[in-house]
Amino acid sequence: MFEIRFHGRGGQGAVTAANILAIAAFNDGYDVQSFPFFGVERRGAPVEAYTRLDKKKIRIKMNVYTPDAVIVLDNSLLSEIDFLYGLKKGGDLIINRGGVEKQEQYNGYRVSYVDATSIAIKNKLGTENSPIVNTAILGAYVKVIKNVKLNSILDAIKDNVTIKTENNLNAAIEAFDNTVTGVF
Amino acid sequence: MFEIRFHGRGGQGAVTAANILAIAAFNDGYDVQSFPFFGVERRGAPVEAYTRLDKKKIRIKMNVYTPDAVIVLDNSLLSEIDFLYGLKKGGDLIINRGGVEKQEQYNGYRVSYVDATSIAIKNKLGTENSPIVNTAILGAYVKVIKNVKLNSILDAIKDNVTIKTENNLNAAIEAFDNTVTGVF
Amino acid sequence: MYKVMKGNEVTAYAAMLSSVDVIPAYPITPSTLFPEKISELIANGEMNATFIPTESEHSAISVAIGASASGSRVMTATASQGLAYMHEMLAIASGMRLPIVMAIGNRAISAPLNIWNDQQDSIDERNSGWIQLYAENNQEILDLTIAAFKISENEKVHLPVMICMDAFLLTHTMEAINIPDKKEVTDFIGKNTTNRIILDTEKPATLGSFASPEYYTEFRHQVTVAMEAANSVIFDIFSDFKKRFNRNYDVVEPYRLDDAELIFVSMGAVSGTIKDAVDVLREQGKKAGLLRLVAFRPFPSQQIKKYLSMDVKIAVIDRNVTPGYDGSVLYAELRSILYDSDFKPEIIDFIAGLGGRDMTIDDFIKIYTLAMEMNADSNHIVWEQLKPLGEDVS
Amino acid sequence: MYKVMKGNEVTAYAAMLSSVDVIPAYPITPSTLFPEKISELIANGEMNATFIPTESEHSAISVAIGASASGSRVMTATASQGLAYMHEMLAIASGMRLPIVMAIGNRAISAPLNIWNDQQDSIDERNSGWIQLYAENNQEILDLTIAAFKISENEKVHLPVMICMDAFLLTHTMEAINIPDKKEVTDFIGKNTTNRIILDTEKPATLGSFASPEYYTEFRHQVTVAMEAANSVIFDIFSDFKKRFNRNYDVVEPYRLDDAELIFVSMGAVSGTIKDAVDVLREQGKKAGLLRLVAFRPFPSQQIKKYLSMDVKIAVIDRNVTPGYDGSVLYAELRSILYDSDFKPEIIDFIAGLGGRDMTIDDFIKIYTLAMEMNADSNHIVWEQLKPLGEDVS
Amino acid sequence: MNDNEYFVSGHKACAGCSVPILVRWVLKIAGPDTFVVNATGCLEVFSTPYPYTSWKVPWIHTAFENSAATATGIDASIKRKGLLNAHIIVFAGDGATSDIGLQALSGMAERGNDVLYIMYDNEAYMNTGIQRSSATPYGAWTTTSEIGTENLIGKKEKKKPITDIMVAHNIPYAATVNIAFFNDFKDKIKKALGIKGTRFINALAGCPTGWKHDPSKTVEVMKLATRTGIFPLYEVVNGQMRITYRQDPRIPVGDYIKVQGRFKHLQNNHAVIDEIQKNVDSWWSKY
Amino acid sequence: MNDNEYFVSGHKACAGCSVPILVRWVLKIAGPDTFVVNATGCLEVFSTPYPYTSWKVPWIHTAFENSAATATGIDASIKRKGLLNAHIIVFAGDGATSDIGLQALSGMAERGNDVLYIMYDNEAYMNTGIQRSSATPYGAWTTTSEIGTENLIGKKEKKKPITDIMVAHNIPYAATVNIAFFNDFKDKIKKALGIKGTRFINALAGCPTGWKHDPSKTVEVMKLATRTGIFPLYEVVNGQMRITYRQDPRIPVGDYIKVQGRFKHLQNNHAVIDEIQKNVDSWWSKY
Amino acid sequence: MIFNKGATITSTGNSIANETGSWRSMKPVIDYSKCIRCDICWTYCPDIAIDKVDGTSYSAPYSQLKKKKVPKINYTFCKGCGICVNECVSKAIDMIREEI
Amino acid sequence: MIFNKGATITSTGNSIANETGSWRSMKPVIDYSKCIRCDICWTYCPDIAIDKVDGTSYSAPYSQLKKKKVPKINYTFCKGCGICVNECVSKAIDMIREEI
Ligand SMILES: Cc1ncc(C[n+]2csc(CCOP(=O)(O)OP(=O)(O)O)c2C)c(N)n1
Ligand SMILES: Cc1ncc(C[n+]2csc(CCOP(=O)(O)OP(=O)(O)O)c2C)c(N)n1
Ligand code: SF4
Ligand code: SF4
Ligand code: SF4
Ligand code: SF4
Ligand code: SF4
Ligand code: SF4
Ligand SMILES: [Mg+2]
Ligand SMILES: [Mg+2]
Repeated sequence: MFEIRFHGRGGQGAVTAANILAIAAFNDGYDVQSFPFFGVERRGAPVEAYTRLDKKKIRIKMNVYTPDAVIVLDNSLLSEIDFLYGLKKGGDLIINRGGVEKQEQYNGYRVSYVDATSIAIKNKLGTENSPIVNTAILGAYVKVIKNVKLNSILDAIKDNVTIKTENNLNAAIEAFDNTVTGVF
Repeated sequence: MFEIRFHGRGGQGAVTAANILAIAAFNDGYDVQSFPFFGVERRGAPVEAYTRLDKKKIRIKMNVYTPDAVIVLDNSLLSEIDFLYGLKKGGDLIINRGGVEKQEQYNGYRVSYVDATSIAIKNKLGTENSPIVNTAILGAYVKVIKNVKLNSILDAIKDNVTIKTENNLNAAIEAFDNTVTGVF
Repeated sequence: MYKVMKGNEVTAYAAMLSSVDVIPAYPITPSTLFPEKISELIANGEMNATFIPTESEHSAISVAIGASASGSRVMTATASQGLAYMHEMLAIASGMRLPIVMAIGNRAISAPLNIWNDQQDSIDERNSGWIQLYAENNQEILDLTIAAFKISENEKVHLPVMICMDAFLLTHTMEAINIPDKKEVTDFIGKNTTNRIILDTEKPATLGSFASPEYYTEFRHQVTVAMEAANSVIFDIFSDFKKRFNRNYDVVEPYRLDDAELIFVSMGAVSGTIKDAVDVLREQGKKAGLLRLVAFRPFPSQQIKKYLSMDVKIAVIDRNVTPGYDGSVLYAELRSILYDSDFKPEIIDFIAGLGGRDMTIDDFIKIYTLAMEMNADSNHIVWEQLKPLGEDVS
Repeated sequence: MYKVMKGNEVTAYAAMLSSVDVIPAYPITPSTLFPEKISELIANGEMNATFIPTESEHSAISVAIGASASGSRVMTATASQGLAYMHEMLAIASGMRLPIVMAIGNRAISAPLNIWNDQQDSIDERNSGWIQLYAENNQEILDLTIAAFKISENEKVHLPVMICMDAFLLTHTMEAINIPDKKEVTDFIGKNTTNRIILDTEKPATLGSFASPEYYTEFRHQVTVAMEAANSVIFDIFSDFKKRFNRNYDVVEPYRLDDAELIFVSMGAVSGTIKDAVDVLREQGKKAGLLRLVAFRPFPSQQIKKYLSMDVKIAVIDRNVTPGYDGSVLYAELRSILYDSDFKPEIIDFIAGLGGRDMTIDDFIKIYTLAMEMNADSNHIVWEQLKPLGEDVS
Repeated sequence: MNDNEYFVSGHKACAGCSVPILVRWVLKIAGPDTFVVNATGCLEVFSTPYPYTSWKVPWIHTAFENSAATATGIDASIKRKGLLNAHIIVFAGDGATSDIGLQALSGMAERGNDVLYIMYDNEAYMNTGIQRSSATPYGAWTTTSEIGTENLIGKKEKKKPITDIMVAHNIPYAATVNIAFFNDFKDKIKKALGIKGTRFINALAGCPTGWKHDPSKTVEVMKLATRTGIFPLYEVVNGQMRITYRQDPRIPVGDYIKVQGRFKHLQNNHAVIDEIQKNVDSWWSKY
Repeated sequence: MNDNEYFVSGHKACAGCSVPILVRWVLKIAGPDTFVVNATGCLEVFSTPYPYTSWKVPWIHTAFENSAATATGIDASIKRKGLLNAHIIVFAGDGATSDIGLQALSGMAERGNDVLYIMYDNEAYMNTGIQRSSATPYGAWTTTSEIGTENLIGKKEKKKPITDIMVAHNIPYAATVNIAFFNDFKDKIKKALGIKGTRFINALAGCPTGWKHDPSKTVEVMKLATRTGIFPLYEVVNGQMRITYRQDPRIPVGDYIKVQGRFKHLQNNHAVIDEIQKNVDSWWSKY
Repeated sequence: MIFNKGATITSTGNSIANETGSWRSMKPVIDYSKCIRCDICWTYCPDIAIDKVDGTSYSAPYSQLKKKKVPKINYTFCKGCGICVNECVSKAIDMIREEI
Repeated sequence: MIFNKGATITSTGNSIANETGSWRSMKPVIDYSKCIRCDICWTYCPDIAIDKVDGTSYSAPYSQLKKKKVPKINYTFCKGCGICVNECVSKAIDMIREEI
């Protein structure tokens, strides 16, 4: 089983990202689950969403405690929340951020960066103040983690994102092309 | 245990009669119960009410099936309902009626008559069309059955009948004096 | 002082004696005499309380909650559909730990509509976090109601209480009751707001916050703990009551249980009839007895186990139905608590007395006979008074 | 066709596939996705139904009753306070013998307010005369909902049905489900008004009369009989379902019960987690198994007895509370039905997963260990996830 | 008007009850293509004790507070079957309407369901034994507005203006009717039946038991209610209010009060009677 | 006005929510001698997640539909303690007021309890995710009035005129307020607090999340609501209605509609916009 | 006894089996020689206990009324409320005490 | 953890422990040289995240404003909604991207 945790802010599309990833993975032959953190937080507040993939039937219905990957959609969250909590040693961390940085606390994880914000703004997704970065971040996901195909992500976006579909597809592809992974 | 069933019409005061009898009997040292037939019948419809007296504690909570006495407050009911139902052999039947009559079906009961209607009208209780005969009938009850004292009835009326108290007392006394019992 | 009164009037008297402050109520047969009598007592100057006839039962209980939360002593009364309409607010009242006393005139529930007596209405609220006490006669209505205020306001408890009385059999039946002096009652119950956090501008507090998964379990558990505590609090308060008023109560009442071969288990008014039936049976040499539950919540498991610790037959008189489960509530709850006890009485469920169908001494004698004839293979769930089913007409 | 969907959307899809006519609903977390999706499906022309957003749940269920009584196929959805607010009308719907299907997003009840998952809301309606089926995953939500229409419209049953799904764990979780063709579903369910007396100007009838003591008992009994009949009707309908859709259901689901030494008993979504826990335990050589109740009303007593007829330990997972009674509902109901069985498994109640407190594989492994360590003297009612109680602050 | 009867004898209303008169005539006007929803209350109880019914049209009762919602369900249901011209009529008491059923009624009005809602206004909870409702008039005795040394007046709040409240909902038709003014009554029922959407009618319903007068006086007392101006007859069509009956000069309210036992305590309380007269006069001064 | 704050930071309202602004100022005006009753809804949820509270006055929440009844209980209770001058203020959403809580409110108005009832009107069930309420305006998208090929309009029913409905109850004070018109708002709250009996205030409550506009625009959009005449400001004192703000000429309603995502589908639907304009004009033509 | 599923009643109008005439203690009697066939009594009878029957064989104050239908009290249902007596414009109905 | 009976909260106003500033991704900054101390931002801040502080040490467009209290944003709570920016009549507040 592979578990992914998304961090974003209410209204930014983290939940949709988790859902699209699940749909794409299902089309790639996985059994899947996706769900938001069931809170009463409101727009602007930090939120979480999760995706589970497995080659066998997923039966458990419980929170994600030890994700294999953590994805941060909004870099302003980095100083606010404990986004590394529970991330498996050797797990993936994908951060929406222009430019890379060396951080002590990331030791032991594989860290990737993508400037999803710029990509979203460029593709006119959301507004400049609140860009919607979820499709871009999924491009980064498949680039880094590879258990889901880029094409499956693109198909899932096509089927489920009804507004600015083209822009979203472009954003995913651009992000795929511009994600940097490594030990910094 | 001594059980009495009152027959009247909704609004005529049969329930009050049962209650006043209970109060009087309690003051005479009985344990008592009184209750109406628990129906949804409306004003004008035939109704029943019951009183139970006993020298020991009354614990049962059930309908009265085999009364020791039956009291009919409205003689227009005689042709309408089966007022003799369950009356114990040798039991008392008290009928509000001017004049006596021989009736086959009363065989085996002790029958008494009182013209409670005239007494009530004379004492200005209720209207001519719907006289309130319950206090008069209680006068007849104590005359015939004697397990409750006339004075106790009068006291109970005094304590519980707040309008036209004097008239009601007179009605009870007059009825007491004018009840005829016997085999006709 | 003795007075001959209807059960429902007694509840109003109990409110007066207990110095209730606020009385919201909505009419429903057979509880309506309560607000009527309250209205009369206040109109006559015999009672000093604020009576609020509301526009529904949902609002009646909500007014009660608001008044209790702000420190008033509160009582209301309802039945059947009215209680059902309050349903949502019942667990809110208990979850907020508010002392409220409510008189229930036990009546059948719709559909079909029926205004007569059974105990489905309050039994259906057995999970609501309310203490439930069932009266057998009018004197008990008075005494249990007075005690209920003291119980619900006890710091270890702080839960609302239902005083359940059978429709008509008690609510509309006149009986003589012994009425204590108001001063004695005041001394007995004591003060209301001790150790309670209430709405108060001097000491502002937030009441009725919401609890996330991190906190919720513990609040539910606290209600459970309070219910357990209620068991012994009730015992103490009944002892105190006995000392002051010389009438004795317990959470269960045993009647002629010595060497009983068949024990009836019941709640409420029919217990009186059963007592007479037991006497009749005993006279015939038949060893019958009765265990009456006064408290149904908290369920007096320990006391029941004590009295039923023998290999007898038990005839449960269940005045309620659980469609889709094996046997009605009292039966099932008895069986469950005795599941792992050392003895194993044979328990038979007699579902009867529904929607006002009268239960007589003869019924109980018949039940005795039926039960004694049964063996392990018999159907132990018996609809005692069932008529043959007719065909659908069209 | 497969689709990845949230459980609550699935209920809306099921309504569409089942050709529901009238859909009254009122929003409440976590059921709100149902009316939202219905609104969307209708707006997009994917569904032809009358959607009625009401002003309250009491009215939503009343609209459902009116529509069902006049011959429409009806569905609604609610949860927690909404279900509680409907309470009065639930027994009316069943007493009037109306087929209605309602999706419940199982959520804790107030007070304190909590929007998360446990099963108190529907369990508190266990006496309501509604059939209750609990889904483990989204596929089951779809399948059970479709089957529910057929069950409730069956002439021997004619009772309303709740499809219960755990808040968030199912309602808001996306899973892939296999969606049958609408035509297949139509063929499967059949017609709605067969042998039902409905409001009809051609054939006028009086619905919802009141029944005096002379009649009431028998109508209550009829509901009980219909519930009993539902047991075998459900069996037949599940068989039919299997034939047509090739997915298998029963009123209970056994999982690795062979030589089990400890059997979990549960309902709903956590059962999936328990299955994984059972696998882990089995790998460690620990003989655990699971018996999941799909039907809670009618209570599948016979099937339970069949599967539990051994001297095992049973760990009941109770996601509800009964303040003032010994143990929560599933525990008590299991004990009661096993009271006079030949075997006597040791039953332990684990009260947990309240108000959204997450239950993990580790929790169930811990429960296994706790249960296996217990002896007859242990306290068999365990609040598994309780935090230490703090002091009142002032 | 239909010659047939759709509400028949053998019902258990009190002798002299006005409600059966109202119901019988509404149904004769509406005819057999009519669904009736009935709230819990006197009418429901006296007309459908199982296994007897006085109704010859499809009729349903579900609960006390939800008649409008039940009617909504029927409206949705019959519309789907293409029954576009059948009538749906709710009969509900003042308690079932002004108090416990107001929310459901308001919801229905917002949705605009095609339902004629008739509140029969006997001005108290009669079925449970004459408790005050919000429709009970100021000064009336009821069993929950008892008279005594501390309450010489009876009900202290004014009658809730339910028709105005429904007019404020912007429904297409609202009216008051009184069977004692038979032609006015008939005309309004007919007109209301001819309109789509939610229509509301407040029908005064004399109740000898609760108002405490001789059963034979029911219609007479009801006539006084309107002739004194206490129960004005009007209709509001799409917001346009029109008085449909004027008594000139109006009979003093005292004449209405003195014939009813529920106002007995006011008989010599001129201050209160004057107050009631003033309120009536002030209402009329606007029209 | 009080210098202290009785509603404090750290609440969890969406960024840009107008509700905390309203509440804060009402309490500053009312002062510490105030009891607050809060219906379930956004305000309740964002201000009292255990163990935190943003309130510094006694505050209670019991359920969604019964705030008025809860307030009645408090009124009765504090009166008995002799607290005759404390304020009782209900804050309840439009759903909690116009829909599920209407009956309790109506009951309280009939009883005449001394309560200031403030409906914060964000025009939908926001707490549960933007479902339509009866207060949702005609034409608005919500999650239960979805737009699609079969519904180009959104909500098809008009906004329930709750203030009119409360006026029809003959309460002593009813008004509409909009914090974007701050002095008018302050004056009305003060006036309402000075009156006894049941007072009702409909307070427009901009909601960026549900109305779908940028959080920074909340006050601006609210201003437009009144300047277009869609949300008129008035008060009704003992039945006397008075407009308290007039924009002359009124801004076209299209300007209000176009800044909100909930009306996006109407942007080019001139027929509907014209209809809305007509309705607004017709309302104003009466005053 | 018949217990229809859900307590539905399909024999609509069967309440005529309840002979509510038994409720009556006074009895209205029409004096046809005064009756002007105005139908008021028929309109207002709460018990639908006044039928309209062929009037030819009844006396009438004016001969032209002879052809009109006359009100006939159905004592099976008449509860004796007296509304007809009170409302009759011609004072054509009397209330008399029920015979026993 | 403290579980007050019935989930009551007696430490009123304790929500100030929730530092909602973490919700912010953009940050308002006041240019005091433009600020005319009109209090509008303070009035309309939904998060009560604008304090009024002694103004003497702040620049001001007109010297007579110096004595007035100035608005000061409390970033502990400011969620960055931008209402203050939008409503400020003097355009004295700017929204800038949060530093990380
Ligand atoms: C929820 C609920 N509360 C109370 C009742 C009891 N009840 C039945 S009818 C009635 C009074 C009805 O009054 P109204 O609507 O005015 O009709 P009326 O009896 O006067 O005809 C009451 C209080 C009920 N059936 N259901
Ligand atoms: C009986 C009941 N039904 C439904 C709910 C769910 N619920 C809670 S808040 C809410 C919406 C509140 O809407 P509104 O009153 O307008 O306040 P807002 O959320 O918009 O502030 C709903 C539907 C509930 N808590 N209780
Ligand atoms: S109480 Fe009044 S309304 Fe009810 S049946 Fe009797 S007269 Fe009619
Ligand atoms: S949803 Fe709207 S009303 Fe609710 S907190 Fe957010 S902005 Fe405020
Ligand atoms: S007395 Fe009453 S019931 Fe009898 S006929 Fe006349 S109006 Fe009808
Ligand atoms: S009211 Fe009198 S005059 Fe008219 S029809 Fe009847 S009996 Fe004849
Ligand atoms: S709104 Fe602008 S000018 Fe006014 S006080 Fe605030 S910053 Fe200064
Ligand atoms: S941005 Fe919003 S929260 Fe921050 S100070 Fe300005 S108004 Fe307040
Ligand atoms: Mg009424
Ligand atoms: Mg809202």
